[in-house]
Amino acid sequence: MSARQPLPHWVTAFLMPALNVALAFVIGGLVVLAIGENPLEAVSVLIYGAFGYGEGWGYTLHFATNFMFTGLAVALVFHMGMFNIGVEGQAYVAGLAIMVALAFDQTHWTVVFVTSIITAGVLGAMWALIPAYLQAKRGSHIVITTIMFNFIASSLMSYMLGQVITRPGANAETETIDPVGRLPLLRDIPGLEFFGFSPVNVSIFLAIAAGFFVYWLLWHTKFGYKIRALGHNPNAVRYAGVSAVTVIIITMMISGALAGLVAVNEAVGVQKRLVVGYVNGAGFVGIAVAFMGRSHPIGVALSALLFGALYQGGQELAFEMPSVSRDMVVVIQALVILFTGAMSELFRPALERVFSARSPGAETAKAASESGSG
Amino acid sequence: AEPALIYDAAGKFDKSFNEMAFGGAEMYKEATGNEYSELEIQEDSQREQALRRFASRGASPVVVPGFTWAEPLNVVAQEFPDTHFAIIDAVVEQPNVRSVLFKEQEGSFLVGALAAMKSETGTIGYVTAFDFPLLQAFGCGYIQGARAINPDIEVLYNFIGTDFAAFNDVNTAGEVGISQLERGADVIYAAAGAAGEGALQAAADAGKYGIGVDSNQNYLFPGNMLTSMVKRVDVAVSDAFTDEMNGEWTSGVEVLGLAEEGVGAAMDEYNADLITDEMMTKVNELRDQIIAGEIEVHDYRSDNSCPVS
Amino acid sequence: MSESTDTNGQRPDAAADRPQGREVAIELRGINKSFGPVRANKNIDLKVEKGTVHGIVGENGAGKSTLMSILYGFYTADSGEIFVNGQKVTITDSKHALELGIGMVHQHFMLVEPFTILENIILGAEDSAILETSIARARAELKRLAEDYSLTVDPDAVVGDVSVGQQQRVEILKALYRGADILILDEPTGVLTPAEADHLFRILEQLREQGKTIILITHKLREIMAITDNVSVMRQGEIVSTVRTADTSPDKLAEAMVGRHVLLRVEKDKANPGDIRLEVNNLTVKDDLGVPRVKDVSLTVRAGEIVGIAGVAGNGQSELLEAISGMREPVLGEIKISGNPVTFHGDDGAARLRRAGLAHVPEDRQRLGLVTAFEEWENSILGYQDDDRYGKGLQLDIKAAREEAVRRIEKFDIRPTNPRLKTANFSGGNQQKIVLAREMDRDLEVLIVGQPTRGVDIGAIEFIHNQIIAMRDEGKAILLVSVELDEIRSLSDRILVMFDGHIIAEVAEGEADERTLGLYMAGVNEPAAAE
Amino acid sequence: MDFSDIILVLDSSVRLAVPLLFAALAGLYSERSGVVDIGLEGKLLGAAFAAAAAAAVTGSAWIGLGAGIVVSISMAMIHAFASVNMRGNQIISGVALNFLALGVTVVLAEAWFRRGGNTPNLSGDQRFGSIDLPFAAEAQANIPFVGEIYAQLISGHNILVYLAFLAVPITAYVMFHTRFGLRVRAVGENPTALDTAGMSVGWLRYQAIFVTGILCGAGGAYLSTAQGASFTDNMTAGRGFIALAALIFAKWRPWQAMFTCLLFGFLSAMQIRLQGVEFPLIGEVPVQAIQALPYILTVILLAGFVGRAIPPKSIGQPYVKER
Ligand SMILES: Nc1ncnc2c1ncn2[C@@H]1O[C@H](COP(=O)(O)OP(=O)(O)OP(=O)(O)O)[C@@H](O)[C@H]1O
Ligand SMILES: Nc1ncnc2c1ncn2[C@@H]1O[C@H](COP(=O)(O)OP(=O)(O)OP(=O)(O)O)[C@@H](O)[C@H]1O
Ligand SMILES: [Mg+2]
Ligand SMILES: [Mg+2]
Repeated sequence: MSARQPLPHWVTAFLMPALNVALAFVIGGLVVLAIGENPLEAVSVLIYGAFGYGEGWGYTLHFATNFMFTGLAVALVFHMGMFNIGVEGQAYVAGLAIMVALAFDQTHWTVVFVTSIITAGVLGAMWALIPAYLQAKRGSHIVITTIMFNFIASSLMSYMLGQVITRPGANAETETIDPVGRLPLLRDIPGLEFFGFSPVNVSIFLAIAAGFFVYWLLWHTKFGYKIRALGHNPNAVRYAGVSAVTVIIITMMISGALAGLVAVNEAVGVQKRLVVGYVNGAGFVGIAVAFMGRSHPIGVALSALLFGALYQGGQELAFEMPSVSRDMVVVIQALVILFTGAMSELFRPALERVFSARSPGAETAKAASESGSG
Repeated sequence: AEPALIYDAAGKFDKSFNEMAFGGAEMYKEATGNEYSELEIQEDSQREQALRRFASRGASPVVVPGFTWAEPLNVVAQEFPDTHFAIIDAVVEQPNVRSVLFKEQEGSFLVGALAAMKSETGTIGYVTAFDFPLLQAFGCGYIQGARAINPDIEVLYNFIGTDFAAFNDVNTAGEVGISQLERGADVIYAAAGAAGEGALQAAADAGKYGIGVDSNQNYLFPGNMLTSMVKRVDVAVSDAFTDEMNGEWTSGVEVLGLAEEGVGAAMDEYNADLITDEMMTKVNELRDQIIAGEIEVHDYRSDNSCPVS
Repeated sequence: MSESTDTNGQRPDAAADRPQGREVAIELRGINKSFGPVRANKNIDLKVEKGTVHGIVGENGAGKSTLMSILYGFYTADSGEIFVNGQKVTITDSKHALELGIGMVHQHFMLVEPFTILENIILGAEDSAILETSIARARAELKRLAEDYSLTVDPDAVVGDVSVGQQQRVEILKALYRGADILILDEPTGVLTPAEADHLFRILEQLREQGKTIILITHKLREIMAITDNVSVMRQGEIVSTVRTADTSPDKLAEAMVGRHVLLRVEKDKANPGDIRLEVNNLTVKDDLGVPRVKDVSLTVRAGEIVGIAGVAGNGQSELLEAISGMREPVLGEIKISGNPVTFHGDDGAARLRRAGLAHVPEDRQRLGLVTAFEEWENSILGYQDDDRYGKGLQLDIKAAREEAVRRIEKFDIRPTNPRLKTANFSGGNQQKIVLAREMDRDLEVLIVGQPTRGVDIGAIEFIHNQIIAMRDEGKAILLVSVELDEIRSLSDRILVMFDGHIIAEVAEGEADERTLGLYMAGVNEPAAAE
Repeated sequence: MDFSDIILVLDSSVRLAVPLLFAALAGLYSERSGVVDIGLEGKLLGAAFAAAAAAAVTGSAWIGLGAGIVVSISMAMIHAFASVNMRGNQIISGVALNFLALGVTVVLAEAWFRRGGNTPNLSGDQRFGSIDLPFAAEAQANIPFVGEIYAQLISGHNILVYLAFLAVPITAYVMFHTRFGLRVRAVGENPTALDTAGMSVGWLRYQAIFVTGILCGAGGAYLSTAQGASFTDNMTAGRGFIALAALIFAKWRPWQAMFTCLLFGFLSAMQIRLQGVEFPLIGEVPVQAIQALPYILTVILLAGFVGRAIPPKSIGQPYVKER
C-alpha cells in the first residue's frame, strides 16, 4: 500500500479484481493455446459451466460452501495474528460426525442436520485445541503444530476407516446414510428445482450463517474486539488485562469448529458416507480463499464463490474439451490465485495514473511503488 | 452409442487400475477402430454429474473403474434404465449394471508362492500404499501363497503412508523397500500404484527381486522383476465395450479370478530366466488347486481380517 | 528582525538572508510533500548556515520529521530544490544523502535490536564482504570516536538490551562513522535524562566547533535557547518564521508554534492529602529475563496528592509501573488499592486492578497504550471493553462507545475530531491525549502515569499537566513517573528518587533543587557528602 | 537392533533428511530476509520435474540438476516479484506457486513423455550414483565401529547428500560472518533501518530469495534424480511443509535446522522399521499409531524442549515506506 491518491471505490473493489482475473485467463489462455485449443472458447466454456445453467450454479455453490467454511476458519484466526494451516486436518477428523448421522438416519433429516453440526463442530474444535493450548501456554509455533496435526489426523482417520468404522466388503468407507435422514438438496425445495441434479444442499445456509456469525463475532462482540486487539498488538492486550491464553484457545476452537462444518456439507450432505481423504484439499484452498477475501466474511464469501466457479467450470472444461486435462485446469486455477491474490496491486500504478493524472499525489504513488522494488 | 470411460479421482495415469482401464479402452479402439470418450473427475462430488452427462448424451456402456463409484452409479443407473453401465471392484444391484469383481487374493497367492520359492533368505516383503481393504487383500493373498510353500517364511509388511498421497510418494516407497532389503528380504511385492516403482527400483538396485502389480511391469527392470500380479481391468473394460458393440451385453455380477484369467502371475521374456521349471510346475499346480477349489484363498475384504500374517 | 516571530507574510528565511559571511550548508527551496491527502510540507524555504546548530520547533505533525526525511533522501519531495554547500542536488535515497555527508538520527531509532552495537554501526558501511575485517576496523574507529566525543558504548552489547540513551549514542556514532558533517537530530532528547541530554549538548557543541552543521528538532524550548544559533518554527507544514535564537524567547517561540499564548510554567496550589489510596509494601519485581528490577520498594500515595518518581530511565520504574498496574506479577511484597490487597493469577491482572479503581497511563503509548491499527473510538475503550456501559453480555455496544469517544474528543480537544479515524494517523501528542482521556475520564481511586508528555509538543504539554493537576484537586491519588526532571518538580507534591531498583530518597516539594535530585538520581545517597 | 542395524537406520535417516534439509535451508534465506515462503513444496516439485525431465532427455544428471535449479529460481523470482514489487500477500503467492507446480509438472510431463505425468525411469548417468569415500572398505574391515560408521554412514551417498550437509556450514558462515548475511538478517528484522542506512530493501530480498531458489532446486533434483529415479505426479508429498516446520522448529538457524531435519529423518526411518513390530507389554499397536509417531514426537519435543520461536520481526509484511 503506497501513499496514494484514493482511487474511486468501484475501481479498487471491482475494476482491479476484474482486470486481475482477466490477466489470469489471458495467461491461462496461452496454456490452452499451446495445446491447440481456442482460449476464448475455453474461457466461455469455463464461465458457462460455472454460471451458465442451474446445475452448474449448483455445483459452484456446493464447492463454495466448503471453501466458505475453511476460508472463514483461516480468516478468523488470522485476525488474531496467527495462521491455522490445520484446517484440512480439523475438517478431516470432523468427518467422524458421520457416525452420529448414521445413528440418527432413521429419524428425520433435521435431527441428522443438527446433531451432525454439533458433533462435527465439537470434533473440529477438539482437533484445534491441542495446537492452540501449546501455542498459548508453551509458545509452540502454531504453524508447526497444525501441520503436524494434519498428518496425525490422516493417520487417525486411516485407522478409523481401515479398521474401526469401515463397512466390510467395501473399501475403507463407512455405511451410507439412509434416504430417510439425508439432507435435502436445494432442488428438493419448491421453487429451487432450477439447481437440477447438483449436490448443493441445505448446508449452504449454514455456510451463510457462519459468515454472518464470524462478522458479528469479530466486529460486534467484546470477544471479537479482543481477538483483533491481540492480532494487532499483543502488548496492548496485556496492558488491557485481556487473557491472551483464553483468547487464543477459544478462537482456535471456533476456527476448528468452522472447519469441521465441511463434514456436514461434504460427508453428511453430499457423499452421505465417510471416505478416505474426503476433504480433498479444501482446507488448503481455504488459506487462499481467506487471504484473497482479505479475511473479511464478505470477501471470503466472494473468493469462495470464485474458487467454486473455478472447480465447477474447470470440470466443465475438462468434459467439453477432452484435450484440456484437469491438470491444466489446476494451472489456470493457480494463475487466478496468483494474479488476483498475490499480485492484486498489479494494475494500481497504471490505474492511479489514469484516475489521478492531474493531482500531485500521483507522483508520490509512483515514487512509492518504485521505492518498493528498490 | 459411443462407449465412455470415467476415471477415478486417482487419475487416468495412476500406474494402477485406472491406467489399465485406459489400456483396455485403447485395446478396443485398436481392435475395432471405434472412438470412445473419457473423463477424469476432480472431486468426489462430481461423480454423479459425470455419469449423468455421458448417459444423457447417449453414451453406452459407461464404464467406471473403482469401488468409489458404487454409490453414485446406483443413483444414476436408475435414472437411465436404457443405458448400460459397468463398474469394476464393486457391486451395484441394478438391471442395467454389470459389476466386475476380481479375486486379487488368488493372483497374489500365486506370486506369493513364487516369491517364497525364489527367496534364499527366508524373508520376503510386501510394500503397499496404506491400510486399505483392497490392498490388504493383495497382501493377505500374498502371505497365504508364501506360507503354502514355506510355512515359516517371514513376510515383512509395510505401508508407505496413510492416504491416497501414498500412491505417489515414490521416495518413501524406496526407503521402505530398502529397509525391507536391509532386514533380509530378497523378494519385494509392491502394490502401491506409481509409488510401487520406488520399491521395485530399490530391489533392482540391490540386485534382488521385485514383483509388480495390476499391469505387467516385468519390463521395468529386466532380470530383477520376478513377475507381476496382473489384474485384467483392461480386459474387463474392452469386453464391456465390445459386448455392447456386438449386442451381447450382459448385466449382473462377474467375478474374475484365476479360472477366468482375470488375475494371474505374468510370465514373459523378461522374467523367463528367473522362473525355473519346478517353480513353473508348482505354480501351475497351485493354480489348478485354487481353480478346483481345493485351496480356498481367504479374501481380506470378506471380514476385514487376514487369518495369517 | 526580532519581531520576526509574527506569522504574517514575513519572508521565512529573511533572518538567514542578512549578510554575515557564513556560507550556507543546506538550502531548501519550495519543498512540497503530500502523503495522499495530507500536505505534510507546503513549499518550504530554509537556509542552514555552515558550522551552526539550527533548531526546528513545531507542533506534533507540523511536518518536521517529514522535511528532514526528505533532506535525508528517505522520502522524495513532490517538488522543490535542495542545495548542499551551494551545489544543487537531487537526493534519490539515503545512500546518496550519506555520500553528501548528511547524517540523521531518527526520532524513532533505526536500529536492529538483536544486533550488537558494532554490527549496527557497520551495517551498510561494511568495507569488505567478510564481516570480521569490517568489524575489526570499525572497532578501532569506534574507539577513536568514543575518545574524541566521549561517546563510550560497549561495542559488543546487544542493542536491544541497552538503554535508550545508549541506543541514541549508537545512532550518533552511526552518523559520525559515516563521516557526516551535516547532522540531523529528530527529537533526540525526548527519551534522555537531563544528565544524558547535557552530555549530548556538549557533544553537539564540540561538533559545531569542528565546523560540522547540526539541525536539531525538539519540543523543548529550553534546549533551543541553550544551544541553537538559529531557529525555525513550523506550523501545519509551513515554516512560519526563522530567527536568530539570540533575538527570541521561549514565550515568543511557543506563541509562534501554537498560534496563541502558552503558559510554560505549571500553576497549582498546595495539596491537601487525604487517606491512603495506593499502598505498596516491600515489592520486588523481576523482568522477563528474571533479573530483579524493583527491590523491596515500599510507598504510599494519598488521595489528593501527586507523588513523583524521579530517576534515570532503566532503574526499575517501568517494572514498578507494570507491577502496580497488574501487568507483571511481583515475586515478593503486596499492593493495596484503598486498603484491599491485590491478588495475582493468570495473565489478566490488569483488568482486576482496573476494577479495583486504578487507571494507568503507560510509559509507551505506541507499544502498550494503543492499538494503532484501531479506530480512535476503539482505543478509547481499550482495557474497559468489558464494562457494561459498552454493552451487556457478549455484544459490544458500538454506538455507546462512539458517543463516549466523541465526548472525550471534545473534552480533551483531540485533533482530528473524527472517532472513526485510524489511530496511527493521529500525531503523537494527540495519541497521548487519547490515552489520557480514556484513563482519566472515569471515576477512579488511583491514577498512575508514566512519561505523560514524552515527544509531545508544548501546547499539548500544557494541557496534559493541567489535566493531571485537576485530577489531583478532585482528590485522586496520583503516582507520576517521568524522566523529565522539570515535569517531576513542577507537578509532584512529594518526590521519590529511584535508583537501581531502590527508592533511595524522598524529597518534599520545594526542597528539591535540580542539583540535589540529579545527584540522588546518580545514586549518591548523601548529596551533602558529595560536596 | 544391533549396532549395524542402528547404522542402517541412521543411514536411512540421512537419506530421508536431505530433501528436508535443502528445503529448510532454502526457506531460511527467504524468511530471514522477511519473506514468508510456504511455496517450498511447489519449488521442490517443480525442480524435481525439471531435473528428471532434463536428465532423461540429455542423459546427464548434472544438466538435470541445473535445470531443476533454474526452474526453482524462476518460481522464487515470481514469489519475489509478488512479495517485493507488488507488496502482495506472501502466503497467497506461496499457495499459488504450490498449485502451479502441481498442475504444470503433470501437463508438461504428459505432453513431453506421454507416461501419464511421469518421466521415464532414469538409470546410469541420468542419476546421481553413490560415491564411495577412500578406504571405506579397508576401514570397515580393520577399524571396529568407527570403521563401520565411516563406511556405512559417512561413505556411499550420492553427491547431493554431501552438498546438502556442506550447505549447512556455508549457510551458517554466510548468515553470521558475511556482509550479505548481516544485511539479510537486518532486513528481516528492521527494513527501515536498512533503508535509512542507504541500502535497497527490495534488492536484498531478491538476492535472498534467489538463494532460496538455488537450494530448493537442489532438493527437488535430489528427489527425482538421486534418491528416486523418476518424477511422479506430486511426489513431494508434503515435504515442503515438513521442511517449513523444521525451519521454525530450528528457530531459523542453520545448524539447528540440520539437526531438526536429521531428527525427523530418523523418526521416519524408525517408523518404517517399527511397523508391525510386537512391543513388550503393549503387544502390536495399530500401524497407523506407528506411522503418526514422527509427527506426535515432533509436537511433544516442540512443546517440551524447544518452546517459543521468535520469527524475524518484519516477516510476512511487505516493506511500506509511506501510508
Ligand atoms: N509516512 C507517512 N505517511 C503518511 N502520512 C505521514 C507520514 N509521515 C507523516 N505523515 C503526515 O505528515 C504530517 C507531518 O508529519 P511529521 O512526522 O513530519 O510531523 P512532525 O512535525 O515530525 O511531528 P512530531 O513533532 O510529532 O514528530 C503528519 O501530520 C502526518 O499526518
Ligand atoms: N509511516 C507512517 N504512516 C502514516 N502516518 C505516519 C507515519 N509516520 C508518521 N506518521 C504520522 O505523522 C505524524 C507525526 O508522526 P511522527 O511519527 O513524526 O511523530 P508523532 O506520531 O507525531 O508522535 P511523536 O512526536 O511522539 O513521535 C503522526 O500523525 C503520525 O501518525
Ligand atoms: Mg517528527
Ligand atoms: Mg513525532
